[in-house]
Amino acid sequence: MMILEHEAKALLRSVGVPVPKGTLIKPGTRAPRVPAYPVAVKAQVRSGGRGKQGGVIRADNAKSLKAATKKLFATSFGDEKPEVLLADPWLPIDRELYLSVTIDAAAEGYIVLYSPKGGVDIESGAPPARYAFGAPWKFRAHELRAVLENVEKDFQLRERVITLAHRLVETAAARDCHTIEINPLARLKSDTDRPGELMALDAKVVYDDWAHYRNADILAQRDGERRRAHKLLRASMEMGHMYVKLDGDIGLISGGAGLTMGAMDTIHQFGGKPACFLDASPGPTSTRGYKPAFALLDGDPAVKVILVSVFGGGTHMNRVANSLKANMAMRKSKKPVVFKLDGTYVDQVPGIFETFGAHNHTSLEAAVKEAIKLARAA
Amino acid sequence: MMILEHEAKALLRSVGVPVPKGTLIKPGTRAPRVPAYPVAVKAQVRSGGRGKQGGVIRADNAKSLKAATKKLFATSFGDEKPEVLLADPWLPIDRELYLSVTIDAAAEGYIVLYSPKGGVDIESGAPPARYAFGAPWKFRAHELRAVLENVEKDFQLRERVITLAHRLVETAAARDCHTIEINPLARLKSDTDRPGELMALDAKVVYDDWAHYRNADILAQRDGERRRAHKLLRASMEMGHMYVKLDGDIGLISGGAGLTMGAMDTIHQFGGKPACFLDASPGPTSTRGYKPAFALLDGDPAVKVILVSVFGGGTHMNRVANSLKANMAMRKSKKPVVFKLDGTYVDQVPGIFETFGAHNHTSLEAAVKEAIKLARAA
Amino acid sequence: MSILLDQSNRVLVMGITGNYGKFFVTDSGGYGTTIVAGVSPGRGGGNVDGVPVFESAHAACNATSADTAMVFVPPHLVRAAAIEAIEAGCKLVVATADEMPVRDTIEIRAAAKANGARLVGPNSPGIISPGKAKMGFMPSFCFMRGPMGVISRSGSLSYEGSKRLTVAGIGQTTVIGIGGDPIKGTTAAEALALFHDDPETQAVMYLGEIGGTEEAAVAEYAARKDAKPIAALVVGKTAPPGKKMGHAAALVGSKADSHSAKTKMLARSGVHVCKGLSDLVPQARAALAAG
Amino acid sequence: MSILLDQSNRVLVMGITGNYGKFFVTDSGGYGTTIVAGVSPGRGGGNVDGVPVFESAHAACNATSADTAMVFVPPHLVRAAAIEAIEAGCKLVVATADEMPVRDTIEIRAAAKANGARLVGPNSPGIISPGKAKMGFMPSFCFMRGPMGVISRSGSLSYEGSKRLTVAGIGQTTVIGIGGDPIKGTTAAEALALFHDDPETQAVMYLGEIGGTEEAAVAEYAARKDAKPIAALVVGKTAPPGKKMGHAAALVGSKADSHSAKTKMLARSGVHVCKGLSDLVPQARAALAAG
Repeated sequence: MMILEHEAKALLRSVGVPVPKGTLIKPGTRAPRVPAYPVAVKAQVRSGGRGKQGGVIRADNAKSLKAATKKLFATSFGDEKPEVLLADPWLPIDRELYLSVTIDAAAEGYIVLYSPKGGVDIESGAPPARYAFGAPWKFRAHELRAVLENVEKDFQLRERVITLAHRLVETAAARDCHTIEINPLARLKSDTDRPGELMALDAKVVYDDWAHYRNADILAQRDGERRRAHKLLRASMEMGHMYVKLDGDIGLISGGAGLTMGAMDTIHQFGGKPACFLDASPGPTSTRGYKPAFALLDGDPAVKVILVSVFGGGTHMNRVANSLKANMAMRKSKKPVVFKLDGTYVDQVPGIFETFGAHNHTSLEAAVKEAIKLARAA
Repeated sequence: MMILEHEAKALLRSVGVPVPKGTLIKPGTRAPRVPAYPVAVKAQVRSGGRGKQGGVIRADNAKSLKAATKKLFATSFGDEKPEVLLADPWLPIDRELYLSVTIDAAAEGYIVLYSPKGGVDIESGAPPARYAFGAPWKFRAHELRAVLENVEKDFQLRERVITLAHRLVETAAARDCHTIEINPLARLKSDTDRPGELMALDAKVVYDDWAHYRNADILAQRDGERRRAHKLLRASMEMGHMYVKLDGDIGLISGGAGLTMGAMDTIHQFGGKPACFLDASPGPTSTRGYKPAFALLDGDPAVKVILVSVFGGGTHMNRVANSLKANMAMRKSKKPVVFKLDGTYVDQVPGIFETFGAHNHTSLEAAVKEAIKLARAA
Repeated sequence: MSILLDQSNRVLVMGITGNYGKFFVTDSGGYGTTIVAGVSPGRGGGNVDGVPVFESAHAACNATSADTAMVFVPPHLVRAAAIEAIEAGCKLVVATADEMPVRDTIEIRAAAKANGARLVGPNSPGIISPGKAKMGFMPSFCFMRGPMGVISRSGSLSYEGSKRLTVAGIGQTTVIGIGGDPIKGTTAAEALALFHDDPETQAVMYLGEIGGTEEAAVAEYAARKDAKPIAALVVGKTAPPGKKMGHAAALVGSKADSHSAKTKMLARSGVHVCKGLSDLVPQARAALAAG
Repeated sequence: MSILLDQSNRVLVMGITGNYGKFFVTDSGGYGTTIVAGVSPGRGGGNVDGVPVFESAHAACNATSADTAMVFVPPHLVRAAAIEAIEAGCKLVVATADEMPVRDTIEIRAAAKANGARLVGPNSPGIISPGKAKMGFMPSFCFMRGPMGVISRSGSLSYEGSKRLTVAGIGQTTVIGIGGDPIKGTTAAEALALFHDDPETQAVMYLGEIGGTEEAAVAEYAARKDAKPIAALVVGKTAPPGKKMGHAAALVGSKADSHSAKTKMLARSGVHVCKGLSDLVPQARAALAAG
């Protein structure tokens, strides 16, 4: 999960990485105050590309700060409105660099990425230099130095970058981050009080959701995510289901990310539109398991029909069928439901389905066609 | 540096280790409140042996909590008064264990210590089981299991201890702790809401002072230490000097921990009493270097005479002598000063000393005897 | 032939006394997998359906010459169990668990590398060599022995895909679930290298997703002159950018991660790209015919 | 003979262009140390007093066959420089810096172990084999060649102690500063083992402190039947318990750490225990006479 810029900067500050001394501005602040001008007022949102969407405004005085505050709180970035703003001092910058630590499949672990030209257009420039080392304790300053030798000619700056990169690697490992990205990493001008120092002007941290049991920050972020979520979605999240809202009308309850996407694509192939990605793998054999998934889709007026598509290995289909039976009995919604179950003990499914008048499709294509037909009829 | 129990518990909580939900009581609180009784009211001090000194009081109601608060804030533990109290819920405990992670020279790194019998008398019982593994990434659950096999017979508890030990090892490494000790580590009774869970009822964390640049907590602790220190001592601490007050009258300014102790012992051997351990190694060749050391000892009424004993390698004695000359010229105090400089370029010292009428002893014994004589005469 | 797994693997079950462990002994043992030992600290000396239980992987490997481990412990304990098995001498370790922190996988991979072992998973259905042995809970009826290697990033998709192949009469040498996590014990590139060296595998079906760099590795292999024919299905055509689709790795973060970029890249390298699940069998046939 | 260091060591200076590095080239080079190369990233190609400067330890070792490294970089960079030297092939690395986080030392030791190298320090004066070579800033006039090995936890105490020996006519094979940190590159036990195997060392003077477990290792060695005679001074008799006396390791945390416990333990093992600095020479003589 991605955390907000000001949270990411707090993490960096806690491990000794210089970040600007910013001021948080809460919603409803009528007369925001900062210690000095100019400042960069920055919308705190999790979606990327904020800079290009006008999410950063320079304010030179109290009046422009007030205007920027009002404007940013009124703006949506992707599907997100800022919860808070960060007003950072506008610092005199000598150079903008790019530095990140992230995980990489081919590296079997962590990599460091560095570009001597950072900033908003990092993606359009030359790809950053890449140092792969895998396990965090295998990071070697001299190996990174060799990678950067022809990339960053300013050797004093290079040494600072190497030291900082090591810090980020240790932090990513210690705090279970998938990514720590600093862009821009800025070198302060020589006439500042810390000439030549590297400072993180922006920071992006992506936590590893699954490390919640050993990192209270991650747990708190997850709780925050759930708190912000709609009540019906929250129940589904608490089951460990993964949900992404889409703009169609066929509500999809599926198991396993790959097959869920496969079913979404199949719906699309036959001219329908999926209303969601909903991987309801955890807990599907207990009655409780599917309950929040049905509640969520039944409660969504955009959903016209529900397609349950599950292919189970360790998940036994007889138990899934029984769970579905219980759920159908509890449901108040009249939205039609189409089933396509397959996998271990699927031979027992027809017998169970018969007891509540349901039909189990044996092919995904048939189930999808049926769902599309029902959606159009609704 | 050791941090307070409630700070140590906050660190443990941040990495997912269960700790009681305690309440902090600040000095001056007239009517302290806790969510429920009974509670253990605990003086937050850095010195050990608090339990045996009456630093933990059980309170069963508001009245006894108020009395305990008053009493603990009025008590000194070693040379420390509690800055704050921690009132922890008094939990129903099944067993008390001991678990710690610390560094160990023979292990070339970290070790885990475990005893199935924790509590205040841990030192008097059988020595804890010891698992040495060195580098933090070399911790192996199965190796610790083998060490604990004959020590902890309850294998379900053992597995919990192994998982917790790994967490502590990773935390010690990630947060630069010399020691994380949980004593007692308590197993909650089966009639609690978390039966069998292991909880840290007390916690001791010793940070690595030198990791301040990569751990903002350590930096804050160091700043706190300095803030709490007397003004004169603070200046000395800011120079990086290390000072321990002793109960004698011979103020010792020395360089290097070993020779400083050697000089202290020599003073004692000849019947004198050192007033301090003061290792003034950092910065001795600049005039600024010794200034706070002289200010500190000149300002201490217990100090009757100052003995400067330095043996320099990389520290050049001609420069030290010049620095001392400048300091002697600046001093207002009339306390006598005895010198014993030796080391690189010591041959230039007599010439420099001659310019301000100082004498450089060539033997530590002679210098010590002179200092004792002057102290007795003062 | 097959890759990594057949009846000759001597399998140790880490966490054999749990529900998954017990079911595995019945299910995979019944399928033909040679299960020789289990580990469950504190429960050594007993047995599960005749399979002896030991206190440690070391003791188990010493006593039974186990060389392969299946890990069934809760996600936060997988790292410890997998590394224990590797250091006890197991050369193949399969971890199906999801919800594992990536750093743990990185540490297991490091231990595997140091000991010349291989990890498959996590967040994976495991691996099956149809008609020989399986390490995982895949529904056996979906698979049959044959000439096609299958690599899948997703469990349920590997069942659906393999069943379609099986129903169409196309059997599999081995079906390997490389898992949906961003760091994999075995990557697509590594699985391809194994299939490349397996004489019985005539073509490979790759079941991929949006996000990550596995598909680039598949394209790279397919572009080799000596490559075996590859068919591929990439799911997630309808996934919106910037959203994690269940798997941590299934996220379109940049243009290269998208469905269209991946399928174009694969097609350019000569891969038989499926238009969707319905197109899987025709492309598999085309790949086999090209062999 | 001597231990670890003589003129045959080919020394690489990590951080040669700093003030310490430059002074070292003059001072230790003048003493007899064979300094063959230096490293200073960004300044390769130059030289310091004729010693060539390289971009990396790898390049330096390749070009000059350096086998020993002296590290002069700020405390937070010692880990990187020391590990670089070790992985470039240096078998002895001396780090004198204090203020180093213990975890960094642990990581250097792990790298040394993996590469068959040895670290001396940190927070140490270094090592000198009088009349041959020195790695550190010790005042040369305090030392002379002779039969006594010296091990010290403290820099200035090693100067004071060695000078007393030298003035009394007792020379030293090698004086090694093992450092005041809780984790040492070379422990007292390891240094003793080296002196034990050095035919020229007839007896060892150990300069210890309160706190830590080094003195227990000295007692353990001294109790061996084949041990060379040991004299020892333990400072800190007048240090209060529970206070760190400068060195992180010099803290009386339990009874075993105290001066009285340590001196009793050493005496029981047959060590010639000095009553104080003034007693150092007599005990050194006694140890040599016992040899």
